[in-house]
Amino acid sequence: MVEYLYFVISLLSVLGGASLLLLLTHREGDDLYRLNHISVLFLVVALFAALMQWNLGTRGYLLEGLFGKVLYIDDFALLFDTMFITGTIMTLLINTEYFANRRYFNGEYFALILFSLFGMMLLAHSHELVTAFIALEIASLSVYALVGYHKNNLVSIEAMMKYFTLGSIGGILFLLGSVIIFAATGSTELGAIAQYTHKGSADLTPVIIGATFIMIAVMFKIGAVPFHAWVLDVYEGAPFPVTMFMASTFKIAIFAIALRLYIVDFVPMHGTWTHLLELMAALTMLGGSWLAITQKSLKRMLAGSSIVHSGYMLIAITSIGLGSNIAASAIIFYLIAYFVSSVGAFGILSFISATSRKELTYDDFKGFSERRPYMAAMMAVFMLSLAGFPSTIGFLGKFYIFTAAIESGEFFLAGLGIAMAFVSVYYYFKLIAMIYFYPNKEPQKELVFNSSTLLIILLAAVVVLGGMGSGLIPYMPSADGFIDIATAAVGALGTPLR
Amino acid sequence: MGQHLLSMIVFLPLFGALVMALGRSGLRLLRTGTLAISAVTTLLSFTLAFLFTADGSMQFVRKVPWISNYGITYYLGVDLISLVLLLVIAVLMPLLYLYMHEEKRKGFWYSMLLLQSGVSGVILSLDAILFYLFWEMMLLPVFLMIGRYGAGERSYNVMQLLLMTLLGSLTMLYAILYMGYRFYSISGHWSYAVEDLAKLRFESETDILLAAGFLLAFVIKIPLVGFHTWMAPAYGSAPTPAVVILSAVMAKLGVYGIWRFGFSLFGDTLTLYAPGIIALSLFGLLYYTLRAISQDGLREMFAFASGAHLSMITLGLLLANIYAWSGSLYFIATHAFSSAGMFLMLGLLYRRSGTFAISELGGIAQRAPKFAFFFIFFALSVAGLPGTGGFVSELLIIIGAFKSNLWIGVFAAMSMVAAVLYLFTMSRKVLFGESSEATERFDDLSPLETTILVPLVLLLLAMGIFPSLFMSIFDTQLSIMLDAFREGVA
Amino acid sequence: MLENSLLFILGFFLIAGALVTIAAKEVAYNIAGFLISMIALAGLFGLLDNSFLFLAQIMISVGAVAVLATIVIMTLNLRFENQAYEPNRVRIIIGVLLLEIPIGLVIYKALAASGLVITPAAEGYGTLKSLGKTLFEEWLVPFELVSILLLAAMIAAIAIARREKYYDKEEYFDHYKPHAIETNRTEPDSEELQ
Amino acid sequence: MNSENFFILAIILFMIGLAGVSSRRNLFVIYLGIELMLSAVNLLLATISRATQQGSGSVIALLIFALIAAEAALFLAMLVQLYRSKRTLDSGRFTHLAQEEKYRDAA
Repeated sequence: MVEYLYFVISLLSVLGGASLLLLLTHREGDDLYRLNHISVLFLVVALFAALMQWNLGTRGYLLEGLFGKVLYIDDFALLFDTMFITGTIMTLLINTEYFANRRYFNGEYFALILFSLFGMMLLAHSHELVTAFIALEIASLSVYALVGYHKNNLVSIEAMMKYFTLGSIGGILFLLGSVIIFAATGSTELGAIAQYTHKGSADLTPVIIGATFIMIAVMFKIGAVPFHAWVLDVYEGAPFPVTMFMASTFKIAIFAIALRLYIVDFVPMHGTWTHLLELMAALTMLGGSWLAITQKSLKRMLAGSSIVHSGYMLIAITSIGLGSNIAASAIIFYLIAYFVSSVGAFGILSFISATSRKELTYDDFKGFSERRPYMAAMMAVFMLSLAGFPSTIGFLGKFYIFTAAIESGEFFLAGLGIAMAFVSVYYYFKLIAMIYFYPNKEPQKELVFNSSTLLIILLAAVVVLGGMGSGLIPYMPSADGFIDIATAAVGALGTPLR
Repeated sequence: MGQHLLSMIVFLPLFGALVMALGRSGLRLLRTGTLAISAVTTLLSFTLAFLFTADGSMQFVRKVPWISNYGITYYLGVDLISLVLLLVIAVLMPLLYLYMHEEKRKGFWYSMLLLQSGVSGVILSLDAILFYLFWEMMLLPVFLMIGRYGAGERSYNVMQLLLMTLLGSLTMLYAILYMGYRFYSISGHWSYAVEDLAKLRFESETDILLAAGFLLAFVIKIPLVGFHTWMAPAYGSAPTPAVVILSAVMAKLGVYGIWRFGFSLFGDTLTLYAPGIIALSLFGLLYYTLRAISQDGLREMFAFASGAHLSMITLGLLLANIYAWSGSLYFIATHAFSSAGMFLMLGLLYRRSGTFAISELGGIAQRAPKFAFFFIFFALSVAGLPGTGGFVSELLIIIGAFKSNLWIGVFAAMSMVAAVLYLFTMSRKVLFGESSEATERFDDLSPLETTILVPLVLLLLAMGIFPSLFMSIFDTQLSIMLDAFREGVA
Repeated sequence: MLENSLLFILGFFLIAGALVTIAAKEVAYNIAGFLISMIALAGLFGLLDNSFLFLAQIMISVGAVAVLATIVIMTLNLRFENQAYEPNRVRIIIGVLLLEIPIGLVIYKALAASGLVITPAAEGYGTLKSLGKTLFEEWLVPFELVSILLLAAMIAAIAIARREKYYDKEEYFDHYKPHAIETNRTEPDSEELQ
Repeated sequence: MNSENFFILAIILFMIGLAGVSSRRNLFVIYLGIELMLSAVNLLLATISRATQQGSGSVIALLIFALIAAEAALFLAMLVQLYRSKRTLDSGRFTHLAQEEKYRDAA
């Protein structure tokens, strides 16, 4: 009993932090820096707690006697916890300057971020559909409000409107799917559903239909192509820290539940879904590439490209359905790779836009390499990683995904993925070209070392190290380390029947 | 020492660049440091050549696991072909750094160091993924050098170069991934080492597709005719050192790729489709020669001349007999030196006159006799006149061509004659006749510039006059490789 | 028989109310339709012997949500001129409904295949006591989470709806300042409404 | 009275809600449509609960009520803010994203 409390420290720490921040919010003259530090403090505690439990091989329901089979603890969830917390810490620390230069931020911002994080962590832990839905809604409602946080700016509130409306439909579809499955199996607990679906005797049509609704909701949330209408606008309209939070952390959260469901419970629907997923992956990559190519604003370009990255991950999901052994760990590795690179890229954008009010476009980066040579180099590294250039972590991510696709016989999708990687070179290298090809008249700015820049440097180092070093450089966590982590996490999901 | 030699050659420039960049070194330090680094790598390369024994095997092999879950290894090794290319780099890079002596833009120096690492890595790596890594890595500095320091429509031209080369390399990546997977499904463990992939046998259709995937990367890099649209614009807007590397080294890497991967992995398909590629090379020979004749810009002219010669090398490679192969390998080296020299001359010409247009030049010989001498020497060695290395290599390829087919030989010989003619005409127009506005004040070569050019001249002469020095080594090594290839096909 | 006729009547009101909710032009009618629909839904809950849900429906959907919506709309003082320009909306709605029929059929198929039939209710079904037992025995965590959800939503709503002391003039782009009213009529500034 | 009737009612209610959300431009009606869809799910849950004679369905429905309230709070707050900013609830009038003009000063 008591030792289980040990496992909820990270959850409780996040929740406690959120509540405390609520209390602190309305004091007169609230100091954003201090609130920021307080939230980071709680998050660091949570991160340590999560890391301590990593790789203990724990697998089991949390307080089953009291809570029932609702929350589950395994390495899969812990890995996602770690990523969410890290992503949130990055979001908070990298954007320190950004808060300071905008007057619309106040204490509730931190509380909402922490609530949202709490929802995401629950989502990774939940082993029951209704809990997952509520966790998803906790995360989503907070993020809706965060998107519209600059509420006196029409762009921001309009983005919130679009996201809220479409996101609600997505949520309701998830709920509807859960209810249909509940009707068919008599339970919403994932283990019971898995038992039902593996029994073999029952008519699985209702389960498949319910699962389809859930998967459509997932597609809604990750912005896969017929359901992508909101992505660009919302990313553009949201304040930079929120865009960063959504693109990196929130997107991964959806994959946490989607993977758990797809690998463990929805095995019978793999056959039904394969063709649909293939089509969707192809459409997502094509549509996302088209959107990304045609943008001028970098926020919108990154939003479009994030759709493309969802498309790559959909390829891997398809491969899981076709029985690939390596696809599941490939997708988790890709999530890590995408997470690191996109947090870095958004981090630099928000670092730059902290002191200017402009919408950042390609043209704004002309001469950037001379203004800020180190930032420019790191931006180039992140772009290379997103484009999948070798010696970065992004390349290995694509390598695993495409290898998995080839292993499962998805030759066309792998080819299309590589073709889209080729297209992505265009819009990522366009930025590198802007950074490096144009002279600059302004004087060079010194690189100041503060939390933002240090974290960005750290991320760049992870991108490069994760893409190369291994046995060559001793004592360095790197490419091998990441894929081992991913494999261990997937291994924790284990066989569907426990 | 032995097993780290290759790693040092590859990574010394890269680490040097990193250290100097992070240490925010000043221009002077950067210049001295770069020269020192290149001197050391050159020394190492020659040590390597000295220790090398030509018995047809891979030497100085270094193979350690890199990404062990997927069997990707850090796998370097050197055989005769890579050694020749390595020595070419070892000779050229210090000269280029000397040529860049006046260069004030730091990024240029860093890019060159990065480029040196990249090309050395491509030459030495024997693991397909590692090869791909370096293959892409060497593109990046070229991208920066042309896009940032180039002239004319630089960003458009460099984007064209980037996208076309990446198109090829991504098809290659797909082929590599597929072969790795096939190896895994047969043997149960992952490996991307060349000799492991060479064990694979595919159904003929798959084999053709895979071979096409690899070849696309290589023919775009060479470039064979039809895949050449990036070439002239990129050569036109690149700064001189970048052009030298593009034509003297990077284009050869396409040929090297066919040698290393094409012959060892897809022997059957390559034999089957050799006539097609030979025809393409012959057509390229004709096409590039005609285009070269009609150019007014010197850069473009020599870009096309270079294209013609690379078509010739490819031709020799695919004829696959001992003469043609020796000729090709020899040509790789001689063409590198002569085209490097020629493009350096063009760079010096541009420094003085500010133009590349033949029609705006003339009368240089009276004002700058030394310059004129070097200019005409390199032009002739590009044309392949007797006494220079180019002659020997072209002769060998033509002999090889005659051995396999009379008409191919005749055609190749004809193109050689045509090259001599148009290069003569060009030199006459540029060096003699009325001096023009651009050449009013034309200084002769400075001592430093002469120092840069003399080694190339000596090398070309040596290779032209004493080919037997090299040929004996080539013969043993290449006949071993040729036998292995024929065995593989049979 | 009585039950069936009740079902028919309640169902009619449910659907009719819902249709009015989404098709009516005036906001007042929308809300009225919504109310009718929700009350009918409460009746259906009662018909299903679920007294607890009946109460909850009346209290939350009718009592809280619909009233809150009404208050908000009245506070906003939404004028006819400021409402959406929507030509042919009935035609569009019917078209969309027709398009949705496949979805509906799929859902129906799934539910029908689950083979659930209504049998006479067991003793104590739907009472507060039995529900409370289930709630605290099996659904403790989701129930607690819902409280957190409500808390988060409350914070979010406050953050969005609260009027700031400043009204930032120079944030972002100048032409994105909350601008003047787009209708021809001069509206009272919303500050008066607060 | 059998479960299918209730299912049909719930599905029709759901479809009407979805139609409202996807075809209307008045944001208030869109909001009501979302509420209708959630209510339809509640009706499904109540029916399932009745048919299985178990409390679980009803409890889930209760949790959904809380969600309905939460969404109501946030959505109405957003409506207030939207109306403040542009004096309209017409979703078609909020078209400031993805417009080229705002890049003009950045170029």
